[in-house]
Amino acid sequence: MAVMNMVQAINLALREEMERDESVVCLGEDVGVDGGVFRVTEGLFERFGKERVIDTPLAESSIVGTAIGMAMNGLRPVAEIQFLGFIYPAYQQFVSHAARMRNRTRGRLTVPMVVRAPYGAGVKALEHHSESTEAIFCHIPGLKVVVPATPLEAKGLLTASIRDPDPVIFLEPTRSYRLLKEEVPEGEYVVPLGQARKVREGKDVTIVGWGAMLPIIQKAVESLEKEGISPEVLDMRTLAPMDYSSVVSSVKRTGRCVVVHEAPRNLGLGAEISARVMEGALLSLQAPVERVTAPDITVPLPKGENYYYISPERVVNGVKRAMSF
Amino acid sequence: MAVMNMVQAINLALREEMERDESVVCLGEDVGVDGGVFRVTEGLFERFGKERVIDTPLAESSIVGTAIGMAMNGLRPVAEIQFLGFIYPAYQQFVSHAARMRNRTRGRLTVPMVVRAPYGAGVKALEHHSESTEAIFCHIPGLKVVVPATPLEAKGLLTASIRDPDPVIFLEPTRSYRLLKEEVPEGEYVVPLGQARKVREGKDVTIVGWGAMLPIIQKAVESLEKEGISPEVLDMRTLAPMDYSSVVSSVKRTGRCVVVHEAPRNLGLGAEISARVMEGALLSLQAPVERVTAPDITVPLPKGENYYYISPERVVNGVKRAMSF
Amino acid sequence: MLTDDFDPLQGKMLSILDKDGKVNEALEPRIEDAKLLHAYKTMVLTRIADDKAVRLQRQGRLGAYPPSRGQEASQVGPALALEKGDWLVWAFRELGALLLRGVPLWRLYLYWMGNEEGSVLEGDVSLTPSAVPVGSQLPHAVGISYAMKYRKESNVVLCYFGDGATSEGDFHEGLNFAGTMRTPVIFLCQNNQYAISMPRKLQTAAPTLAQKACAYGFKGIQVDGNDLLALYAATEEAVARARKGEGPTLIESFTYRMGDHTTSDDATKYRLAEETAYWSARDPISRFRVYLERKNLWDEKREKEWSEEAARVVEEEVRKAETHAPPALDDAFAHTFATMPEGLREQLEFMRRDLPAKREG
Amino acid sequence: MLTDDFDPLQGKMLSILDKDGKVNEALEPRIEDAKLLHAYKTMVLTRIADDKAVRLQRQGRLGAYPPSRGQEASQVGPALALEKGDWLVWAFRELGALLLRGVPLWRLYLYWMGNEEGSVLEGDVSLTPSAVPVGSQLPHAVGISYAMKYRKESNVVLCYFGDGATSEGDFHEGLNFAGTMRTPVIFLCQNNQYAISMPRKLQTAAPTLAQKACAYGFKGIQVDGNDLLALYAATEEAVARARKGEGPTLIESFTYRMGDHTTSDDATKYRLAEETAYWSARDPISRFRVYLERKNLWDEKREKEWSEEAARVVEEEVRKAETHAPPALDDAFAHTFATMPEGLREQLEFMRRDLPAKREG
Ligand SMILES: Cc1ncc(C[n+]2csc(CCOP(=O)(O)OP(=O)(O)O)c2C)c(N)n1
Ligand SMILES: Cc1ncc(C[n+]2csc(CCOP(=O)(O)OP(=O)(O)O)c2C)c(N)n1
Ligand SMILES: [Mg+2]
Ligand SMILES: [Mg+2]
Repeated sequence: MAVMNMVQAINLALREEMERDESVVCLGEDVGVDGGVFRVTEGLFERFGKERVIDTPLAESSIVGTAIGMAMNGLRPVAEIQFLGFIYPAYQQFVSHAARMRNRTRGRLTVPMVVRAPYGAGVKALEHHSESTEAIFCHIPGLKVVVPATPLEAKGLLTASIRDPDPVIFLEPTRSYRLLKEEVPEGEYVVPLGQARKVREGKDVTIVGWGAMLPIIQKAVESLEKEGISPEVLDMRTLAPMDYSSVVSSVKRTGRCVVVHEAPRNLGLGAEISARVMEGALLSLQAPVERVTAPDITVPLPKGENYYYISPERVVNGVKRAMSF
Repeated sequence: MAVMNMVQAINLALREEMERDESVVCLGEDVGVDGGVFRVTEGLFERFGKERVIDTPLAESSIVGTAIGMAMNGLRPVAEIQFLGFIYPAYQQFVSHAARMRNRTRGRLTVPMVVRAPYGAGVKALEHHSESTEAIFCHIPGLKVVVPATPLEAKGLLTASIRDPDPVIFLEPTRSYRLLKEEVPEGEYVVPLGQARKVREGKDVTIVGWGAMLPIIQKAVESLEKEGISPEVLDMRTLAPMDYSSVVSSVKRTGRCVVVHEAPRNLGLGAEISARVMEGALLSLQAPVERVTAPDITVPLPKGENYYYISPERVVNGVKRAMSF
Repeated sequence: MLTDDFDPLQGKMLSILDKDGKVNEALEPRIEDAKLLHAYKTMVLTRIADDKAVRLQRQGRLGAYPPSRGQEASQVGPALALEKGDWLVWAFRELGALLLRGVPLWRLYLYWMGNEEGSVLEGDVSLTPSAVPVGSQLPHAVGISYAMKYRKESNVVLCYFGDGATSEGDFHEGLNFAGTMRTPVIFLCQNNQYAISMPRKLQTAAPTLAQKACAYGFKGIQVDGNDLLALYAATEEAVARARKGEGPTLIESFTYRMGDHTTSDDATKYRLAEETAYWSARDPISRFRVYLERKNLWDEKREKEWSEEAARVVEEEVRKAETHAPPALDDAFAHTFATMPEGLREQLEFMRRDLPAKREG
Repeated sequence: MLTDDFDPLQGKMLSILDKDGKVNEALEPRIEDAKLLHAYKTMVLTRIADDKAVRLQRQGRLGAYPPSRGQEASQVGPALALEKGDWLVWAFRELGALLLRGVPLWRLYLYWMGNEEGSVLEGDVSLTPSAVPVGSQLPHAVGISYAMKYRKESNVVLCYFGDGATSEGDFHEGLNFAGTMRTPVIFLCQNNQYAISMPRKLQTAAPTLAQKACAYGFKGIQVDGNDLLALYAATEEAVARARKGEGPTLIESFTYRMGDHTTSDDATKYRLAEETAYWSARDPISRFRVYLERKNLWDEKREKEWSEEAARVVEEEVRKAETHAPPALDDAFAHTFATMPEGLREQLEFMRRDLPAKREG
């Protein structure tokens, strides 16, 4: 088993799925000769050729629209959008087509497509390169949204996404791309979509997060533990359709819940999780669900990013508010 | 004072603002010669000419992008998107430009633009003509979202929106266009943005809605009253930035809250309202916030729309669940 | 090559059958008699079925409907050049093309009546659903054709859209992708002179839509859109090119929408009766009938028989659609994902209880 | 008209100053000496400032940065044809144009250092902020120019974008709107042969980008993008046309990006040294220097003086940027709306308490 970072794990999943299934093709801006701006598709062009690793013109709507057409006609495209902040031109293709092709054809035509995109703040990036707008996809019935937190998870979740019969938006936290290495198996390794992962058992409070929030939550947990607080940590990993029942049953035991995300607070996923927890566990709740999120402002440029992004301290503060309500 | 429906009231607001301020121009598909597919801009072309009432080519991204440019250079464009279901190609222009032009230029360039769009289900429309995707705009910092519930409200809110220094998405519930007539004053009538309207005082439960939900809630209230339940009703009317504090203070008195909307449940505005109520009034809550919403499915074609849209009965059921928790 | 002989940049338009049914023999495509008859009958059926839909809408028996009247050749002609296995990607005003491809009329009525079951199609139909968001289907056509090319199939995609669609970003992106990928796709623009109220000349300052192909490195041609032979000839050439791996073609079918945009529209608000009269004299069906009659393939008697037969078929299909069961609650949920997620199943069960009894079924 | 004499559909490209600085006198534009010198000095300053930015990035003193090297004429030449009150709409690789317009260099450095204050511009600057989402600024240019036309001003908009941008839907929609509205806008495509790793020839199958204008009913012209005189001449003609109310023009500036796409990129992964060498021999600055020297406007001594002066200015601007105060928490919230909504004010106050102390200010 090789030790690898998330970029390598994603690359491995792509390579193995392409080897396993001829109908898997990659497309996007700079995914071919260049190997992707984050090197995620490195080596695939050389291995599988330009018919299967397609450098496309610079046009997101058409990248996604073309992938939809490919998927309707028997391929399993894995499209890359260079950053989540550039996916918006393709939004119509997701909402009006990918999400409802199955429904509109009563199951005759389907869209087994994956659209990958790096996302999230904290890497000192340019404007528009730090967005966390997962909510705008999670709100649309018919779309699946997946975010891996570690290299191993990335491999298993991407493999499942490529094999999934429905459209999956696979968001890769740029901050985690090279943060951590771990053992990732070659060959079959699948993490089923739709199930949260219990990262850590605990009894005082349930901390819910995903993607790049997990290492931050981890740090927070370390200092919380020192103060005698025992948090349970859930990695949601599939953001839509979300495994709300795991959250609810955890909160029923702990009595407290803190959701951590980097998207703006208003209508971020924390809102829905909060609502579901109340609906499912009001009588167990000893404090309102705490939301540790970005404020409702545009992501600042790098020098101001500390005003925006989530730090372990802010998670600790949130947990303490929940504990002392 | 003339008695008019919502279409006429919007038309009046447009006409008066165009007369008051030469910088107000209208643009969009079929808004000129045709007077708009819902007749909302009727007569404006004849009155103000083709420089001010602009029939554009069929291209939503450019309609909104051009309006942004106009607004940056001194005009006050009021763009029409024919249905909310066709606004998605313009999504990038909203998120990456309209919402943050002020922030990105530190206040130097601003986007005092209004984008109007009919929206919502229940008028037996074709596919894609019944969407309620307000959440995808409310989630984005820097955008205002407004929905009028009655002709009078429409006049006052649209006037405020046109005069607002920031971008406003003005959603017009198609179901309410011709549902009801009421007296609407000619001349100055402004309803400030950002404030909920208390439609009805009550003591047992707070029902929160907007737009086309109001008449439905009204019907529900009538039958609830007969059963001795006294609901308070709030019309949120500005959906972003939303007047959450009015909801919280109402729920602090009533102890119960029911949110009604036509968007899918998951990450619809009900989620955020629910979360805010818990954050602000947990100790007053006698039941979880009830969400009476559409299910997480694509809006069905007209013969199936009863499976989707909100009926007074469903609102009554929601209130009763809240009352009997 | 027709695309060379009729360069839109030089103001040329391909026309084979003139408005009175006179054929330009030098350009006349070779089409077997049965196929000619099939095309004609389909055009007549299309008109009758279309008129019926409009009447049904007026009677409240069908929802908003976009009439095809006047565009029958523009719809049937190109589709006539397809083989089995070729895909048809359409917008929403292509009744003739769908009927030619064998889509059951009653399903279409059912769809326009607002019943989801109208979208059910049996068998291996190479057909997308309607694409109401204007222009959004073009990238799909590229992807579908890419898959053909990738698997080295010899099939092609015929993709319809309107003059209004040429203004959308997806038109541009789709054609540009197809040009660089050289996929087997034919872009068929039904320029019916209007996008709702917007006349073609205000839609773009370019003198023709066909010339837009020059931005994508392939050929475009403008064709008399009420001339089935011209449409067939241009499409056949484009199809042959595509099958040979020589990439896409843009065909502008210069036609006219005789009716309203949809039954919710009133075209008299934005166009003059004279204009409609001008086009009336250029009807695609009557001129093709003259052509068939001159070839001794058709006569008054057959005309009468077929119009009666078609009218009968249409009534039967209406009946089938109208007696179809209404959609069930489950069906509204069933096709959101391949497997219904737990949360959605809960919502379905909740809705079953929450809906007023009368509403289900 | 240059646009008639140099029709891209006939494979023609406008060139006035050849790679060795020899001028085609028949086409030489009349530009006053001071303006020529100003252009030259700005190009030199641009190069020095640009190289400095790259070095600063390597030293970790500045964030990811898109170098302009090689495109100085392509940036400065068109902007030279503008008057005060004309707007400049840009993408992100237009340092030369910004410096010519008088944007303080230290503000630009500050912006690339990731400080929001870098976006502050004093006075009545007719300038949009950078538009990172490729192609998205084109509709803005249309709207800005529409407002000019509406108010009957004689100003114009010059809108820059790259070869990659021509594939985006917004390019198409923007040009099409401008064509139908006939607004005073010049679309200036800096075709630097690459969009990150994507070579121009894979971006579109059209032989030139300039010919895409033919899809929108106005003229396009391809210009040697390393030839300041050609760029000036083509833009001047387009500006004059726009001021007269004759609508837009598309100019393709055929140039080359000598550096990496950004400092995060490694261009050697996708292009050959020979290619870069070929373009090196066509440097826009050195050939313009020869031209000035032949006109006796420039010499070795002045060159030395100006490069020293420019280097000094650049260091000073870097210092100004580096000593600028970091942004304050309040500033991150202040410009979300004209008036801060109550809820946002609460968040600001909350963040003030919630942020670890070291993080503020
Ligand atoms: C993206 C989008 N915008 C607006 C509409 C509303 N709309 C429906 S049809 C139509 C005009 C289409 O014109 P054209 O492409 O010429 O096709 P035609 O209706 O003439 O067949 C419009 C604006 C839509 N369906 N989709
Ligand atoms: C909509 C969008 N998609 C992708 C990107 C990522 N990206 C940044 S620059 C670039 C290439 C731009 O190429 P071109 O337009 O030729 O300009 P150049 O960089 O060559 O100056 C890409 C793909 C982006 N910024 N915006
Ligand atoms: Mg049309
Ligand atoms: Mg480039």
